[in-house]
Formats: sequence, structure tokens, C-alpha cells
Amino acid sequence: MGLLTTIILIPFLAVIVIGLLPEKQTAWIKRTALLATAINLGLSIYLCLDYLGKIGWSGANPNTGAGLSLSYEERFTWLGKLGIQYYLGVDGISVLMILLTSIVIFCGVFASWQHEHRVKEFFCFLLLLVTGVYGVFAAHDFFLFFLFYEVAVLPMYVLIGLWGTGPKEYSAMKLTLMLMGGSALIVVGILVLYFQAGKHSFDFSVIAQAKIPVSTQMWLFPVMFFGFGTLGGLWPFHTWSPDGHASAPTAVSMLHAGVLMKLGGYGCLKMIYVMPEGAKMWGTFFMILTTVNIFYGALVAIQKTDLKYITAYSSVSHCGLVLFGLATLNQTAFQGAVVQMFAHGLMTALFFALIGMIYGRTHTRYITQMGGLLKVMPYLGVSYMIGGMAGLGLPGLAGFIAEIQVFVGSFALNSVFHRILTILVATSVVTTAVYMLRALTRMLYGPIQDEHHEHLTDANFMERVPLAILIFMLAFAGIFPGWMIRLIEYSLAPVMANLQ
Amino acid sequence: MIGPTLSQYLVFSALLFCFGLYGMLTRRNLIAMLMSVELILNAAALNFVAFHHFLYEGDVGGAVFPVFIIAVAAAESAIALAIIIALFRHKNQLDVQDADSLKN
Amino acid sequence: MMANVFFYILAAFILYSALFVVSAHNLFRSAIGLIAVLLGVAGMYLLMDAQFLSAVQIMVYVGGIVVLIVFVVLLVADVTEKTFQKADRWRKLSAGFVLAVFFGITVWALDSHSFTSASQNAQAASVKDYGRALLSTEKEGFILPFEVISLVLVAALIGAITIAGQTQAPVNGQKELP
Amino acid sequence: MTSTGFWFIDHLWLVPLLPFLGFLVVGLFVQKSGERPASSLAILAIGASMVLSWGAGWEYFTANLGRTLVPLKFEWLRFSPTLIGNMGVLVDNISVLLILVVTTISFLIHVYSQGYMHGDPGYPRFFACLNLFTFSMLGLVLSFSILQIFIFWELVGVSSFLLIGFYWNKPSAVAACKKAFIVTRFADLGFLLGLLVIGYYGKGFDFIYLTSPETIKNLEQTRLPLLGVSVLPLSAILVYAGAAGKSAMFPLHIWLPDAMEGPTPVSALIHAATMVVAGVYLVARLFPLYAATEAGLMTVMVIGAFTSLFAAVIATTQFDIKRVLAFSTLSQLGYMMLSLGVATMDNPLGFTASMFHLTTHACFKALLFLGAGSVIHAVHSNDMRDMGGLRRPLPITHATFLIACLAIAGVPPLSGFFSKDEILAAAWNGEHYVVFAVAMLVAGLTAFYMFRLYFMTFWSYPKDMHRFEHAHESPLSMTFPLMVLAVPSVFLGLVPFSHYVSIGQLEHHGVSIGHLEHHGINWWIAGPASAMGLAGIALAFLLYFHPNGVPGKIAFAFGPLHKLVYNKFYVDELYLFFTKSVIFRFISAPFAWFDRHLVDGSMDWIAQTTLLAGNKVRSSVTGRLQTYLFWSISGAVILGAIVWQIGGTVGWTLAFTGLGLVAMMFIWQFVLQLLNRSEPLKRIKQD
Repeated sequence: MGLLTTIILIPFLAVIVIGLLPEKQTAWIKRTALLATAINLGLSIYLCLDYLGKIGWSGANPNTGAGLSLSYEERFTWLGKLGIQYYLGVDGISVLMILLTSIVIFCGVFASWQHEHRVKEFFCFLLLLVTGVYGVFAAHDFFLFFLFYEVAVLPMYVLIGLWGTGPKEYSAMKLTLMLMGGSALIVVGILVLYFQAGKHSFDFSVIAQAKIPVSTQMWLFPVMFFGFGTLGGLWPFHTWSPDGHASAPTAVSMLHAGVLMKLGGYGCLKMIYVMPEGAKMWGTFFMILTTVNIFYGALVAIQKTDLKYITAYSSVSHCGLVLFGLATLNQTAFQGAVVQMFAHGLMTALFFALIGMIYGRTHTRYITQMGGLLKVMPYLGVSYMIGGMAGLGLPGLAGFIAEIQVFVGSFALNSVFHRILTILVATSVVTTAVYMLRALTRMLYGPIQDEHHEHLTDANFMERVPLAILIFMLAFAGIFPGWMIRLIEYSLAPVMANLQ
Repeated sequence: MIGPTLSQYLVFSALLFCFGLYGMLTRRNLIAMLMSVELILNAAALNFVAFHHFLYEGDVGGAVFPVFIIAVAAAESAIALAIIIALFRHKNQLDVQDADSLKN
Repeated sequence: MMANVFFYILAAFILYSALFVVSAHNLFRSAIGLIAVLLGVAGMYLLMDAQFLSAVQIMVYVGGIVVLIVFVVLLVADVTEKTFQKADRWRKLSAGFVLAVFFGITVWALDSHSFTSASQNAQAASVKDYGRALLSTEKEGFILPFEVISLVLVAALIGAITIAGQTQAPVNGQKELP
Repeated sequence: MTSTGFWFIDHLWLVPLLPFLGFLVVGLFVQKSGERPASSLAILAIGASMVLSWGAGWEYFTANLGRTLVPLKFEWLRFSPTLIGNMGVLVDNISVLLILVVTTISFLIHVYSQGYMHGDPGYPRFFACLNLFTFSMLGLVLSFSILQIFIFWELVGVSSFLLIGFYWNKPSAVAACKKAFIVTRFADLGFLLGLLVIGYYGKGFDFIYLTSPETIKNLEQTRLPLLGVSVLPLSAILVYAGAAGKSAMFPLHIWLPDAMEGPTPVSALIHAATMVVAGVYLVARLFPLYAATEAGLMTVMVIGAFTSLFAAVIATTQFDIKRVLAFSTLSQLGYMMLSLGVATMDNPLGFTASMFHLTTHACFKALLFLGAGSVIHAVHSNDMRDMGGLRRPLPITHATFLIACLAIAGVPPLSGFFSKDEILAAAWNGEHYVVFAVAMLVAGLTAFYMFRLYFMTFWSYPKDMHRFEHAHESPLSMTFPLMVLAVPSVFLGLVPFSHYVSIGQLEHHGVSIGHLEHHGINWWIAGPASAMGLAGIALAFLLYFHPNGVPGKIAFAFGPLHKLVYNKFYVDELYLFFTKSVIFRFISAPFAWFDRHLVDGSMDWIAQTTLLAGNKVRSSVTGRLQTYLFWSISGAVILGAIVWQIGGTVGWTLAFTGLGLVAMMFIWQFVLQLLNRSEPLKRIKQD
């Protein structure tokens, strides 16, 4: 059994083990989940290092062929008559995303350590979700990809609907319906690709090299981009995200904003790989939409007072940057977009973990009702501050690497219109600063608003661990970006070759 | 031999199929609906045999399938009739318009 | 030529009987109509050189299933169907319309597809062939479906006995869904 | 790494790294263990890096003068195979000069803070932040590429944010730190765009590469597709926007006076001596680039001159001791910028003068702030109207403060005299006579408001006896830095500065070092300048030495004008109006409304329509088998009909129908909104 299958199976096995444990043994259930995610974290780090070792650190022109340079391939015929394979394989981008998933879920398990309501089912669904996410990032067969994609999306409904807060049924329904709408577009697109390619295969590389007719690409690309974009928070199909995130329980918000939204960007990148002509044709159109995303997400966030809504809209803005980077079809911007996926994953996971912890103490999420929390909970406060700084693109944290790369990349589009878009997008560094600082200072600074808040406690050990890990990764990726760039750059070569 | 062609059989079986469906849609008695189902099944079986006869005479599969269909029909009507008896015992009538516990 | 005449006669007979099945007020008449349809289809089988099937059709269908149906009709219902109201006209019209369109599309589909014969001068399947095919374990054999069907039949038998043998109907408990 | 053969210069990378380690250790591990370990560790870190930088300075100015050395360089971020963001350590005369200034003043201020911050609950945090700031500032100064300088630029901004908001439960401090960050961030947007322009057209970020004549020529000849503007002035002005933000040039100056909400040592270190000169430093770093474009230099000069006058005028009316100093800082920064603006590649006197003034200003302005801090420490008030007669209880503070005031007023032979004179001479030599006149006027105003401050604080008579009686001299840890700083404030002017510092990489531009060496004192300029200063002092003496009603009467006589100046020309209010009303209310709020009601509303509308349709359809869901069957057959028929009728253009049709539907939905939702008929989905009862 290969490494990737192991990574996919471990959470699934944990689901089974948890399913067999008696309901009362919540401690053991949590420990099982933690063990599984810890093993996966270890495996992902190993995967990352090993992959880096394979491709080497140097070499200006890595692989220039049109086929993805896959590693850890596992390939079995599954439904042979339809050409469906169980085909796993990762390139540098997938490796990065798998690492992100591992980090976020590991921290997510920590963050839901205090969870007491129907623990067994909660962790079952959570780990099932993660199984799907790993599968998506590892799959190299379109059918398998979609299968795992659905496995990842569906448990969300249950997780939000059962363990959420606020108008949870509404949010869960909205989220699921909109994502299902996206999936519907995707499944249509996959079938069209399958038949148009005519190679009797769902293999990404085979389809990409089959040269889908331009007329098909022309209409299929936007369909697919919208399909994945819905998950990636593309305007105007982002509205599931604020409500969904606001209602979801902590770990689910972390995982959803941190990882699931990245599936959208990841899928879009694959679409660009498969349909380069369509991408070229529609690139500018999606640049406009994502500019709206970025600009508008930030502006709306300025108005909000609910922490989760602020973070959700900032996610809309940040994920817009991912899609913007992808829509520019430029190597540097691609790098930036992928780094942004990684950075934003860590960042929002950190935010949602913190919001969960703060809400657990103050029982309010409205920044207008908070104030001076830095005094009573310095650890959480400082962590929030670091998260905010990462959000506004402070150098030294991962967000900056992403932003500057996207900007530099999109600036290379040498026409007045694209320049204006780039400048508009760049102004988001200011608007982002405005709402981040507004939230930060309102919540952490100033006198304490509510006397009940005087006696709140700071984070305990189980809460400190995930925060520390996330912050460490943010800083690590921000100070030493070389390894990420190497991974991404190596894997982008075939995409760029297709785009030529 | 100038006999009926494949198309003739197919069109005929389609017609029979439509009759069966019509019965399914309009009859209000469960037993009558069951009989309509038998019509549909027969139409399908006829298709099998027709294809077997005209296109794949060497391949015995097309001829074997009607046997299975008959077997399934037997099983199906056994079950259906059992249900009908149970329903009749329960409600004392067989009007499908009243069997609407799936409503809304 | 003769075959063609036979075909049309049979077809007319079957359709007339089928009309009887789907529209007769008396259930017993419907059952008789069904017997006629089944016999007619058996005739069609004969026209297509499927003697074995024709025999099975008559023995199992007419001799088994229809007799079962007739029994039930006599057991449970007032055969004259007096208690039932007529289905409303709207329903009949709409069903007729939809089915007409359906039929049209089917004919169009048949028309637009040209069938090509795979083998022209092969022998019709004999009873021996049926036996071989049904019990063969080779690639072309049907032993697995055959066994499955037998299982299904047993299950249906047991199920029928259980359902019909119950004194209290389970439908009672789940009458209202939320 | 390319070894230069000089130990200190080779190990210059330790200079920023040590404070960073200090920050990590103090910030993470000694938060709870009291004051002593925190301050000792922080001072140790900065002390070590000060020693290293003095060593490096010695090696540089004695053995490597005028050379540009790169002891460390590595690839940090690869944008594309051809565009690479490098990091490293760049050693030339201005960077060495700046690290000397930064480490020394930072060290003194660390020592000073030990006393000043004593007893504050955030004591360890303060030292951690100070170390973080020092790290960022040193990284900025030693930057090898413009990308690196941008990175540290932002870090400096953040540490400034943290330090201004140090008293974070004070609402005014919170507002001030937010303002400082956002205003500088806004300016950094310009810097970022400049960076993009330079990165795209210049194809590199390294300073050495950017300031080479080939690159400059290349940039000059590249024209933008839009309007046919040359890239060079554009990038120069964009980068200058960033510099102006950090150096608080008009109209981005508004954050600096508010930044005085931070603790006084912070004001001294960040908002007087070091961080605010980062803008000047950046322009100096890229000077060859600016010198090649008339527009860039003009911008620098005009804005510098205007800011210096503008701030000096405001400073004459303020009563908060730290705000007067803040406006004075603004004014002096304008001076430095102006001086850079009048320099050219052939006549780089202004450049040298600017760096010279930067150095001397760092000393005496830090001294002034620390002195003011000492005063505030003694009387617990910022308002000069609460002070007076403090020369007796605070003798050391008084003496050093006087020295600093004389220095900034440009009284010979103190350090300020020489640097100011050089700036004036540069303006005169550059034939910028208007600028020269402005600078002259500012010199007089500077002397006036500084001595106004001095007399009101230390002479006059005690206005608040209670405060006066409790005033006492500060502890040694606070007065020691004052005394140390007083020494360079007096003598720094005697250093033959132009010998050491001039435009880097002169060899590129064919100017030999010897050519620049001479600059004596031109008494035709220095004389009137000193006279202006003395006149200012005399005026202040007349008005403020003894309390009298004259200043009040003058203020009354000028009425609205005075009010205008006193309220800082209402620039803050203008900004406030713009942000609060225009952006918040007229841009952001409509966007939020749009999102909630139109975009989300449309999505809800779909759901709601589905629900309503569902309710309609529900009546047809009879639970009867036949109905279901009927519909399923009808569905199949319809699908079949579609396949039958439509050929290959299904995709296009679907795509455009979809797009059209989305547009229709928005419009429909908007109409519903207008009619107030839309129902959010949440209101529909769930069943």
C-alpha cells in the first residue's frame, strides 16, 4: 500500500475505530482522532521533505514537459469499461495542500477538545470529511477526484446542521445547496471532458494532452471555473461562506475555510491545466470578477461587527486573491495563488480557532461588546494579533509572500486594463489593514467593556498547542518561502507548457 | 421468406408498452395495475426475442432473458398479490387513490 | 407473406386484448384479456422461431401467474369493480397525450437508427442451447443470474407468505409521515 | 557569502539578528519573571549589536571608505527564473552611518527606558517591542534589495504600531496606533506599486543593480503604454509616496503628532531619531534614480520644503510639549527631504547635508525627547501650561535640554549649526532661491518655537505649585543617556562629514571622492542663518521668559488665523471626514447592503422561489403511485424531446441562459428591494 493511500486511509480507519468505541468513551474517541491526525501530520511532513529531496533544491529549469511530474503513483484499474482508475499521484502543489490539510485537521482536533455534544458522531464526520479532502488532493483521476470531492462536501451539512450555532439549519442548507450547485456544474464538465477527450480515460494528464476542442473549452471553462469557484468563494457565489462559517462549529469552520475552500482554487488550477485555451479566453473576465471579490470582500468586512462574519468576508477577499492569481495565467501569480492557498489556510484556521476560544469565554462574537481582552487573555490576544498581521500581509508571515507574488505576477500583464485591475487589487492591502486593525483594536485594546470579562481565563495547554503550531507555520513559511516556491514552481511547469 | 421485419416488432412492442403504461396510469385498482405491469414486461420480453431473432441469432443471451423476465414476473406478482391481500385486509378496498401515505 | 399476415392478425388481437386489460370494468374480464395477450405474445414467439419460449410463456405465465391473479381477484375483490369511481377524464387524457408523444419519440428513435444484422444464417436456439446457456459456468453462461433468480423466487415466496399471513397489517403503524 | 576580509563587516548580519533574538527571548520567555531580566537581556542584545556596528564602522571608515561591500547575499524569493528577490547585507557609507546612529541611540534609549518605564505592568513587553523595532530598523538600513527594504519597512511599521499602542487601554493611544498604521500603510501602497513598476520594468530588485547607470537609462527609456510616461519618474514618485508616509511628509504627516501617545522613549527612538528618517534614507538609497529625473527631485524638494514650513508654523502654537517636538520633527524631516531634493549627481552637497542633518538631528532630537520625557516623568503632565520654573528641580535635564535647543536652533558652534548651514548652502548653490528662503524662514521659526518651549518649561514661573513641588530629578539611568547624547549634540558638527559620507558608488558616475571633500563654512549663508536663529531666540525670550499677556494678545489679534494654525489647518478633520463619511458611509456601507440584499438576496430568492414552487408542486404530490409515475414519464419524454430537437449547441445555450438568469435575478432582486417586497429566507418558517 502506497504512502498516499495510507494517508487517505488513516482518517477513514479512525472513523471505523471511533465507530466501534462506545459513545461514553469521549476521551478515547478524541485520543483516537488525535492519534490519527498526528500520524498523518508526520506522514505529510515526510512526504513533503521526501518530495523536496526528490526534485532537489536547485536547477533553474525543472521539468518542462507537458505531463505532470507525479510521484508516489498508485494505479489500479477500477471500473475498466469506463476507463476509471484508482489513480493517486501528487505533484508539488498537492504535496503542499496535503501538508496544509494535515496541519489544519491536527489543530482542529485540538481545538475541538472541549467538545462534549455527541462527540462520537462529530469526530466520525470530521474525519470522514478529511478523508475526502486528502483524496481530492491525491487523486489524479477525474472520477476519483469528484468522488472524493463529494465525500468532502457532504459531511459538512451534517456537521453544521447538528453542531452549529445560530440559524444553523439555514446556513447548512444554504452552504450545501450552493456547493451542490457547483458540483453539478463540475460533474457535467467532467463528463463533457471525458467524452470530448475521447481517450476513454479520466486521467488528468491524458485529458490535458488530448487537446479538447477550442469550441468546447470556450464554454466549458467558465462552467467549470464557476463550479469550482463556488467552493473557492468566487463572487457572486460566495454568499454561502459568511453564513456557513458563522454557524459552523470551530473545527468545522477551520477545516472548511482552511482547506475546503482551497479545493476550489486547486480545481480551478487543474481546469487551467486541462483547458488552456478556454482559460486564455476567459482569463480577463474572471480577473474582473475576482477583483470584485477582493475589493468588495474587504469593504464589506469593514462594516461587520461579528468576528466570524469579519473573518468570513476576509476569506472571501483572500480567496479572491487566490482566484485572481489563477486568472492572470502567469507563472509568478500562480505561485502566489498557491502560496496564498497555503497561507490563507493556516491563517483562517488560526482565526476560527481563536474565535471559537474567545466565544467560548465571552459568549459573544460582536466586537462592539468586547474590549481590553488583551489584558485578560494575553495569549489569545497576541495570537489573534499575529493572525491579523498575517491577514494584512505583514512581511515575515506567509500572507506577504503570496500577495507580493500575485501582485508582481499580475503586474506583468502589460495592458492598461489589467494594470488598473492590479492596482485595484493592490489597494486591498489598505482596506484589509483597516478592517483587521478595527477588529483587533476594538476587541483587544481599550478598556474592558463588560465586567464579566474581567475574570476570564487565558488559553489552557490544549488550546495553546494548535495556535502555536499554526503561528509557527505561518512564520516559517513567511520567513523561509524557498521550499514552497520550489515545490510550486516545479509543478507549474506543465501548466505553463500547456498555456504556451 | 418475406416476413415481418424487426422494426415492425419493435413498433408493436412499443405500442404494447404504451398500453401497459396507460393502464398503470389510469387504473385505480391495484390488481388491474399489476396486470398492466405484466403487459409492460411482455413488451420488453418481445423486444429481447425480436433482437435475438433478427440480429444475434447465434448468441443465445437474447433468448434466455425472457425466461428470466418470466421468473421475475412470477416473483413480482407473488409479492404484489400478497401485499394486495394484506392491504385489502387492512382497508377493505383496493383503490390506489386512497393509498397515499406517501403524500406530501 | 403469410408470416406478415399472421403478424398483423396477432398484433391486432394482442392490442385489442390489451385494451381490454387496461379498460375493462370487470376485473375478471381484465384477467381474461391478460390471458389473451399472453397467448398472443406466445404466438409472436412462435413467429420468431422461439418455440421453447412460447411454451414457457404459456405454461408459466398463463398457467401460473394469471391463475394466481385470478385467484386473488376472486378472493379479495368485488369483481365487478362497481365500488370504484371512474378515473377522471383529465387523467386519461393527459396520460394518453404523454404516451402518444412518448410513442412518437420512440418511433423516431427507431427510425433514425439502422440495425445491422450480426449473423444471418445461424440456427435458432434449441432447448438444448437454453439449457447449456442457463447452466454453463463459462464466460457466456448464465449460471449466476440463474441462481440469483432462484434465490429471488424463494425470497419472494417467503415474503409473500409472511406478508399475506400477517393478521395485523404493519401499515397501521406508519400511517402518517411527519 | 562573499567575505570581505574584515571581521566586523563580515559579521554585520549579527547586528540586526541580535535584537531579534532579544525580542524572541524577552517576548516569549521572560514575560513573567519581572523587570530586571527583561531589560538586562534587551540591553545586552542591543549593546552587543552596538559594539559590532561600531567595530564595523571603524573598519569601514578607516579602511574601506567609499566602497560598497556585500558581505552577505542570498536568494530569498524567486518570482520567476529571471526575477529574483535577494536578501543580504549592503555596506556603504550611508548604511554604516545609519547603523551607528540607530544602534547607539537605541542603546541609550533602552537604558533610559529602564528608569522611565519602571513599575509599568507592560515592562517586559515594552523591551521586547523595542528590540523588535531595533531589529526591523537595522534590517531596513542594511537592506540589499528594495524588496528587503519593503519587508523591514512594514516590520518597522508594525513595531511602531505596537509601541504607539503600548498603553492599549487608553482610547486615544488606540486611535493613534491605528491611525499611524493605516496612514503609513496607505503610503506603502504607493511604495508597493513602485516596487511592482521597478520589478517589472527594471527586472531586478537589488539596489546595486537598480542604481547602476545602465538600469537607470533603461528605465528612463521605457515608456508606459498609457500616456507615454517614462517609467523612471513614475517609479521614483511612487516609491517616494512610501518614503513620505514613513517620514510623515505633508499630507501624510497626520499620524506623527498623534503617535506621541506612545511612551516618551518610543517617541524619541522611533518618531524622532530613527524610524521617521527611514523615508529620507530610502530616497538617499535610491538617489541616483531620483537624480536622473527632474520630476522626482522636484517632488521631493517641494514637498520637503512645504512640510518644513507648515510644521514649523503649527509648532509655534501648540501647548503639548511632545506635540511641539513632533511638529519640530516634521519640520526637520522636511528639511532633510528638501536637502535631498536640491542635490544632483554633479553637485551632491545636498545629499551629504541631508545625511549630516539626519545624524545630528537624531542626536539632539532624541535628547530633546528624552529631556521632555524626564520633565513629564517629573510633573506627570504633557501640557506646557502646567510647567514652568523647572530649571531648579531638574538641573541635569535643564542643562542638556538647553544644549539640544541651542543645537536645533542652529547656534554656532553646535552640531545643528553645521548641518543646517550645509543644507542652506546646498539650496543656495543649487540655485533654488525660493527653497532657500523658506529654509531660512524655517530656521528662524525653529529657534522661536524651541525656545518658546524651553522658556515656558524651565523658566517663567511654576503655574501648578502642586506639580512643581513634587518634581524631582530623574534617576541616573535616565539622566545618563541625556548626558551622553549632549556630547554629540555639541561636537558632532566638527566632524568633517563630507569626507565620509557622500553618494555611494561614485565610481559608476565618474565622480572622484576627492572632488567632494571641500566644504567649508560659507559665512554669507551661515551668518544670516545664525542671525535668524538668534532672532528667533530673542523673540521667544521677549514673549515667554516672563509670563505676560502678549502671546495671548497676538493670538487674539490673529483670531481665525491662529485658530486655523492651532488646529493644524484642520487636516485631521479633513481625513476624518473622508474616512468616516465618505469611505465608511458612502462606499463600504452600500457594498455591505448590496452583498446582503442583492447578492445574498438573489441566492435566497432562488431558494425561496424553489420553496414556493415546491409548495405549489406539493399539491400535485399526492402520494399516489400513479401521479409519480405520470411525472416521471413526462420527465423522460421531455428529456427525450430535448435530445431529439437540439443538436450540439446545448452547451452554449445553457451557459448563456445561465449568465442571463443570474443577471435577471439581480435585477429582479433589486426591484423587489426597491418595492420592499423581498423576503429574506430566514423569515420563512421551516417545516
